[in-house]
Amino acid sequence: MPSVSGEFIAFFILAVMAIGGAVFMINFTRVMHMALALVFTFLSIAGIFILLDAEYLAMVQILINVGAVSVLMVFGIMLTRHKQEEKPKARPLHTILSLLGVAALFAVMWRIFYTTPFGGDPADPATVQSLGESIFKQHVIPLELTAVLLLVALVGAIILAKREESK
Amino acid sequence: METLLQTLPTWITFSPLLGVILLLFIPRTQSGLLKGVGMLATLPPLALALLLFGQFDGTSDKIQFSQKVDWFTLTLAKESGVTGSFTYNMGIDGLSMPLIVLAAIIFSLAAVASMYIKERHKEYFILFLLLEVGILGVFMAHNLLLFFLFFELTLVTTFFLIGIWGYLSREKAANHFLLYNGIGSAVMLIAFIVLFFLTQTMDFAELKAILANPDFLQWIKEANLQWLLWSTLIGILIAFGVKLPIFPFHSWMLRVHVEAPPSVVMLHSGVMLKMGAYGLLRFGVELFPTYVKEIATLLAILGLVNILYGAILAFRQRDLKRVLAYSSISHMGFILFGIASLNVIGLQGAVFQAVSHGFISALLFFIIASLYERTKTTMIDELGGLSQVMPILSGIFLAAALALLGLPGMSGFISELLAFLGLFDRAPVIAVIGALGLILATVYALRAVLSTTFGALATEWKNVKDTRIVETLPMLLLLGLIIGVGIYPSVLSDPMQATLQMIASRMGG
Amino acid sequence: MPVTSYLVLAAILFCIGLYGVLTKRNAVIVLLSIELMLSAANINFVAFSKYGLYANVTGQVFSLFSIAVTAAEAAVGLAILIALYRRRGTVEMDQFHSLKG
Amino acid sequence: MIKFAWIIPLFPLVAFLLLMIGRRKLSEGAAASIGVAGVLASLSLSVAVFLERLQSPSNYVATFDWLRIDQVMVTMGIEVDALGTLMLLVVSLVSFLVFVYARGYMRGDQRFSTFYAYLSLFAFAMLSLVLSPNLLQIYLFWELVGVGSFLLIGFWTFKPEAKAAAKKAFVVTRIGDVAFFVAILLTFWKVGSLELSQVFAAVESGQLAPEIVTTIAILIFIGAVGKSGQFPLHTWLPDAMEGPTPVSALIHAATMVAAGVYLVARTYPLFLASPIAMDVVAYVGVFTAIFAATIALVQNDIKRVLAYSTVSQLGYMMFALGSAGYVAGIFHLTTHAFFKALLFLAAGAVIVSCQRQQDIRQMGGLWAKNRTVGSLFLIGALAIAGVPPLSGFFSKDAILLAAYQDGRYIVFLVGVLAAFLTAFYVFRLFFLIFGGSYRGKEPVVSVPKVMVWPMIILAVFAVATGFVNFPTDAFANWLVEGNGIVAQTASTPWWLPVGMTILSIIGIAMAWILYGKRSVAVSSFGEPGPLPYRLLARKYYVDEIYDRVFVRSLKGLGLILQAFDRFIIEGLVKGIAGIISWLGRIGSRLQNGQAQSYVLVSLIGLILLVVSFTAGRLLK
Amino acid sequence: METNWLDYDWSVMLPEATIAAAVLLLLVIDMLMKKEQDRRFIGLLSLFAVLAAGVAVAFGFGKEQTLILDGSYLVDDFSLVFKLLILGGTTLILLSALSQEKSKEIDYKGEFYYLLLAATLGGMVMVSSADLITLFVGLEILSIASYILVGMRKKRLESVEAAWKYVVMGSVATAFILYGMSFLYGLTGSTNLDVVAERIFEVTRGGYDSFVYLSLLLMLVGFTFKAASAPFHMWAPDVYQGAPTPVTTFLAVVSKTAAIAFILRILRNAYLPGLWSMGEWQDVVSKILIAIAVASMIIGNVVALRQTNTKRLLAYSSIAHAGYLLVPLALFASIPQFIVGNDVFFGSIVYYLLAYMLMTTGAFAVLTIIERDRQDTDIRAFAGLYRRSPWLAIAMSIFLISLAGIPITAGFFGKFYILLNAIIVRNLWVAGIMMVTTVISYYYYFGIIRQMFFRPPTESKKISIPLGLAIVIVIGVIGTIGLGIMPKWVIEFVEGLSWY
Repeated sequence: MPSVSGEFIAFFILAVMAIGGAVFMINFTRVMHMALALVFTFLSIAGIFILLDAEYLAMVQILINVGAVSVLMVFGIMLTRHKQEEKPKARPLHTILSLLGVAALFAVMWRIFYTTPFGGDPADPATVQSLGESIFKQHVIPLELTAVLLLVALVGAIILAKREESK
Repeated sequence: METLLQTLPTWITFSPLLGVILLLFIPRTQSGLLKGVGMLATLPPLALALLLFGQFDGTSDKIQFSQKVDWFTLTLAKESGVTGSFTYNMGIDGLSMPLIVLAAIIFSLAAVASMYIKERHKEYFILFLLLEVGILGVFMAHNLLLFFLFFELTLVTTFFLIGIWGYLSREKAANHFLLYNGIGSAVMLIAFIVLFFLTQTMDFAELKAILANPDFLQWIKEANLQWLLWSTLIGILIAFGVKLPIFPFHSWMLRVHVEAPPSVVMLHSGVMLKMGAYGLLRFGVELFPTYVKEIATLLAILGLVNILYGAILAFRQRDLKRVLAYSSISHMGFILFGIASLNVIGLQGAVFQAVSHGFISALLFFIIASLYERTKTTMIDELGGLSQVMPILSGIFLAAALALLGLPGMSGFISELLAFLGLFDRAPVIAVIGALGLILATVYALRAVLSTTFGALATEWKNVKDTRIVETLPMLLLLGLIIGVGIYPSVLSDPMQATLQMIASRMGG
Repeated sequence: MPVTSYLVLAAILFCIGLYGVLTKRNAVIVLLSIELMLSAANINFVAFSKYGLYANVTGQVFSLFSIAVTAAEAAVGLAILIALYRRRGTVEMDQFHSLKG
Repeated sequence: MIKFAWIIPLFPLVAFLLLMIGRRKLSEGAAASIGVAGVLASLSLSVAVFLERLQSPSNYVATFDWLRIDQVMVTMGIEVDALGTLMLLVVSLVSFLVFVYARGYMRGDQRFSTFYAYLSLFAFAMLSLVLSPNLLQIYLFWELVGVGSFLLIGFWTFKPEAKAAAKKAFVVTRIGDVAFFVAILLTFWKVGSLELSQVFAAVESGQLAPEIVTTIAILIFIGAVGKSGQFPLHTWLPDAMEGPTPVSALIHAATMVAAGVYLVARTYPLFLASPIAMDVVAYVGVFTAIFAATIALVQNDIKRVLAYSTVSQLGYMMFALGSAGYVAGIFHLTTHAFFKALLFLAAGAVIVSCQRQQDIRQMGGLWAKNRTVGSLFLIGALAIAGVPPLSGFFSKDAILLAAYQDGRYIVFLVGVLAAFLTAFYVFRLFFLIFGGSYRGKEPVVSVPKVMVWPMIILAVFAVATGFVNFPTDAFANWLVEGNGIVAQTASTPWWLPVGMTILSIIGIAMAWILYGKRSVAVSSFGEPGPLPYRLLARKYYVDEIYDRVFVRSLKGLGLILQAFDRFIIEGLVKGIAGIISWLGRIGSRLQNGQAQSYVLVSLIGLILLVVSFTAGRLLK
Repeated sequence: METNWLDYDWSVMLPEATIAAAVLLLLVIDMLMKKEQDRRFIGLLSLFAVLAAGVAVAFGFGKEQTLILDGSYLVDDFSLVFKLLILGGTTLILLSALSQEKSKEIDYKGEFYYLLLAATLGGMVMVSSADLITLFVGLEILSIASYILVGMRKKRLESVEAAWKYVVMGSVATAFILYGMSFLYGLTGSTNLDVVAERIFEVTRGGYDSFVYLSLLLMLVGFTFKAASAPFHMWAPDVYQGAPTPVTTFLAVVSKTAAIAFILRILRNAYLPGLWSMGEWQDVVSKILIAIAVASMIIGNVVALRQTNTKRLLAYSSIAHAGYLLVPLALFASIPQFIVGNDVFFGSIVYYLLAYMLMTTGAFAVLTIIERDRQDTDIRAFAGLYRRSPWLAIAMSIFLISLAGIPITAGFFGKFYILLNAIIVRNLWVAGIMMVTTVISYYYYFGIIRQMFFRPPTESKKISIPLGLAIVIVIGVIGTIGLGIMPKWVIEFVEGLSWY
């Protein structure tokens, strides 16, 4: 057992919260509950980021994933009329097969993680300043391109979601 | 004149294009003019082919009138400077000259036979002339890739010719034709590329030289790439076996012979089957003499199967066209006999059979075409006693049938004689069993011709007119050629003597 | 704390997200599951930027960009879903099968 | 004059071409005259060559290069030797007479000029056959002769039996020709050339192994059997009677069928060199003789009887050659040509007079109505029966003598029995036609003049040719010298000719008793009496056996192969195409429109890739 | 290494800059133009922008390799050639889109053009970058722009449903790629491909090879998705059928070219050096790639036999062509003895991509005309085309024959060149499968030809051919036949380049 340090306990709690949220998202019947479960998971992920000395990133995670995307999805749920609780039309073969597939994928990854120990001594915590420097100096081109990407997404979303007035 | 001779192969191959260009400008409605131009367009290649026949020097076994223009080069490995160069390389030698003349003649006659085509003349003649370019090109190309290009050109044009102007289930026939020959040419392409990889050249002469020189073979033995050469030869045999056709791959050919329009069948049976024979000789025997020597008996057995299988089934058929289709399979068996004999007599017999069967089957299909024109059926039991109503046609039909079964005095006999003579030396037992094929040939040929011309005249054929002069003339020309070559064969056998001697000597025959 | 536990966590979240995409009936939830899969990858990046063989800050930069891209993708995905909902009137995943064969 | 021998065959060829071109325009008279002129020219030239050959007995050979086969130059040309000259004379004479006779017989037929064209073509082929110097050229004209007979048998195209007979004739002779073809292949490789002179030289010098010589000889003999209608391949000759009678007279009596005997004679050194081949020839010959003679006893069609008698007489010639009776064989060939042609032409006259009736049961009492034809028929009958003054006696006697001297006593006895039967059935025929009262319905018609005088000439020859060899053996010596075959000169035992004559007379008498005087009701012999009679009437069921053994099995094999072709090969192709389209159907059904199933399929695809390729690596 | 901004040679990014500027400019112009105004002006501008970028790229040749921000943006012969291909494809698509004008289908005409330009920008970035982050962002721009383009025709249900499927599958693929990249980052700690290559070299020896394979496999899912090859190909038929035809052409040509470049860049630069020397590449990676190539060839050709809709049929044929394109990559280093020469490897891929671009854009252009004339893309819409407009039918036949790989066409020589790859490594199996599937493809390609030539036409009025489409078809025909007869120009051009 790795030395039971405060860090481990924190990690353990956050991990349980994240996985719990994800599992609940899968098993809930009411769509709104699913969305909330996922928000819960995103929050715990932000916590894990903090644990990994990536405070800025945690903030970004909360800001965007929890704040923007989840809210967006809630809007989506609101806009689209759907039966309250979703009666699962049985697709047994499909579910079983997907369960097996996912399980197999996970098994392969699990096998890899545990056969090769990943020895890497923890680096000194990355300061936000070095993060900023790296973004604006080393990766300035991706930054500009992300700007274009967001612009494209913006225009596209407007086009597709706008209600045609000329009906 | 000198430059013409120097570039004769290109002139012959692409002279039909003059006709194509002319046809493009003629409006679609003038079918009479289209037919006229179409037929005349086959004359330039014929004239050039005859000029070639005149100028051809029978004594040398080198490639004559050869023409080499650089096409493109592929670098295989930049560091070691290994490059493979492709050239537009055309030439004629003893093996291809007779086939070129045969092709030119058959094309002109098939153009005349195209008078039975009823609609869309413009497209028909354009495709017809493109097919001629393809076939002439096949016989003259001395670069493997160039050969493949022309080979596939004939494939595509024939697909259209069968598909649009054929009889009832023409599309099925066109599909079968396309798929079978597609597989054949696919195998051939792989074989050619393997050869290119081994020798870095696609030029036939260089290839032949490299494949023969000992240290190359030594290198092959060391790198134990023997299986690669063997698989190339097998690939080539399969590719041209589909075209010939050899026994298991023949069902497509039957469908084409029954469903294609008559003039296309004349071409197909007269000339295109010979591309298979030419390919076997050129790329099988010339490139791999020692390997062919080892599988000669297999070839002989395949030939025997072809002969007997074709003959017995021809005897059973109820449709004249199918009888001729099976008889073509049987006659192709003689070519295999010729090749399997590995000596100059047999090879001569194979080429002779290619030419003579070309004339005979072209004549027979021309006759059937004019017969179908009048009676709208080629079913044997529906026809009978036509000699009382169509004496000229029946007379020529009888003469053609006699040529088919190899009556001496006609070209069929000479080729059979040479083929059997050649094979008798190496495999007497197979030759004797093959001789049974001659008897069977007599049986099915006579059964077919007698049951249509002799016997009681069915009532519905009472007022059937005999052949017009425009039909009888080409028939008589073909018959004249058959008898001419039969009486004086050395006109055809001398020019190819030197080349075949060279090929046979490489095989120690 | 060895990085493997983070990797395992990320793998679990990734597989759950994938399972969600495969089986969930409601299209919005499918989009959410895809978000989950992408953020699982982010965990990996951040974990490697701290405990990786050559730990440096690039991991966090990468995850930053990935969050941006994920957001854009979610937006476009939802926009298309809305357009489809207007056309089809439902968000059931197995109703969208007019193109097949 | 001998140098111009090559022109002889060209006259009929020219006639053939003229007649074929002018087929519509020529009147009957013009057509006949062209045909006859052609044959007459070649007859006169052959006579000239014969006479010149008599004085200076030297063979004349002239050849030109025809086809280069590897190192061997195959040539074409002519060779005129004793046998050749004799055959030239016989063929052109009989052809000339038949041409004239046909003028009357074929009057009124709308394809008159085509008939003469085919006859001239046949004459051309036969004449060039006897002039050929090498095996290949012999084979070439051998087949052309076959084509001539095929065209003439099937001349009346509208008759289905004629069509079948023509096809049968050509196919059966073709079987023999293929054997001859194989012989050519063998000689080419073993001797290195096809020139007969070189072949004979190789045989003498022992260059060929004995079994090779035997196989070549036997193969050539099979070719001769096909053409001359000997035992196994004889079935086509009686059916060939479907053709017009002049055709039967010319081709199936005198010339073509004799070609087989000519061939054996021409390649005689080969046969001499292998005793086995001689035995085969002898036994096949004598068996055919007795076999055909027994069948002829019960035939009711006038031409069928004569056809079987020809087969039997050819058997005689064969077994003469088989027992070293070279001269006897050729002598009988010559005499037989004349008296058999005479018999056939007389039969033709009888048929004409009875309004195309061929069944002898409908004839009778013609002696009174047409004495000339009767007497001509009698001369022919006497000749063939072997009654002394006529040629038949001498030649048959020479054959039996040859058999006796060669030590083949069984063959000799069977030959004697066959001679007796020959006499019996010929005179059965004679008495049924000319004796008793006329049983036919139609009135008897007179016979045109132009048909009679050729018969008279033939009658003269039938009588005269006997004395060519009688007193001085001039014919034998003339025939033999120059080609190295030793003629048998031993004297004939006294009892042979006497015995033979007595035997013939007994035969004639028996025929007279049974048929002449009507002591036994002729009808009793007509219907199918006891088993042996039915056996003979049905020609030993040979045709039926052949049909069942060969034709039906060929059809059956064809059926099996047809089924094989359709089901196995096309079945295979359809199968492969089916599998591919089935895979396609699975693929398109898998594509069911659900995005989630697409992701599932891709996931499974990924897992399969991972597992199959990296299994070994990851789990180690 | 404090290299400040300005001493980099930024002029090298001129092509991308022009396209990005064009996108922004057109966006603004579109906003300013009134609603009903004809948007073709924007189309022409975008065409002009693309041509300008093309010229800029052309000037880039000859200079030696320059890097900006240590690999974040890389200009070498590889990137220039592929950029030319992408820009060429986009030009042809813009030409055919321009003549779409009158049809009322695409309502948001203006946006269509600059979204297309944005997608092209994404493609160009994917091609000329050696930094994982830039590659990823480029990939995402291309994907998101194409999601929107596919869903553009909101009026038609298929278009939106296709867009939805494309988004779902695309996002899953992106997730897999991101996850794979995270492991790659984990192992090597850097996103620059050259650094990654060295580190992988050490790492595979250091016992982490299973991680390397995991990262490769996960990224492979993304590659196969983008190139529409076997395991991840299911989206292609539905999306190709649903999307408007110019967009389908874009997906089939430009996005596939970009995907192939993406695969080449990562596999060849990052993974190959490390794995090959260890002998790992031949046993594992090349076998997986062979499996993918063979699977897509078989699935593409076999299922296409069943199709009756032309667009779906061309979709399956593009899956098959993805298989053909993967063959050289798979066999590149598949035997221990030696690596296939750069020239043959790159030559065959570039030649085939060029040939594929010409024939596919041509075929889709003809399909656009037929679709506009008959409002339905079923094969039977081609019935009797020969009677109605012979030249169109002949052009379509040339494209189909070239797609089928029958001589005197660029398609044939492309296949010949690829077969050469297979046979150099003596792998007759792959060559055999490739030829057998080609023969199977004869059937369905000639199926359309049968419709055009053998069947009687349903209507007899002539088909009007707009200018833009006519230009595209003419370029296609000249290109296909020209390259088929004289492949020398392309080969010499490619061999002249340095593929390091």
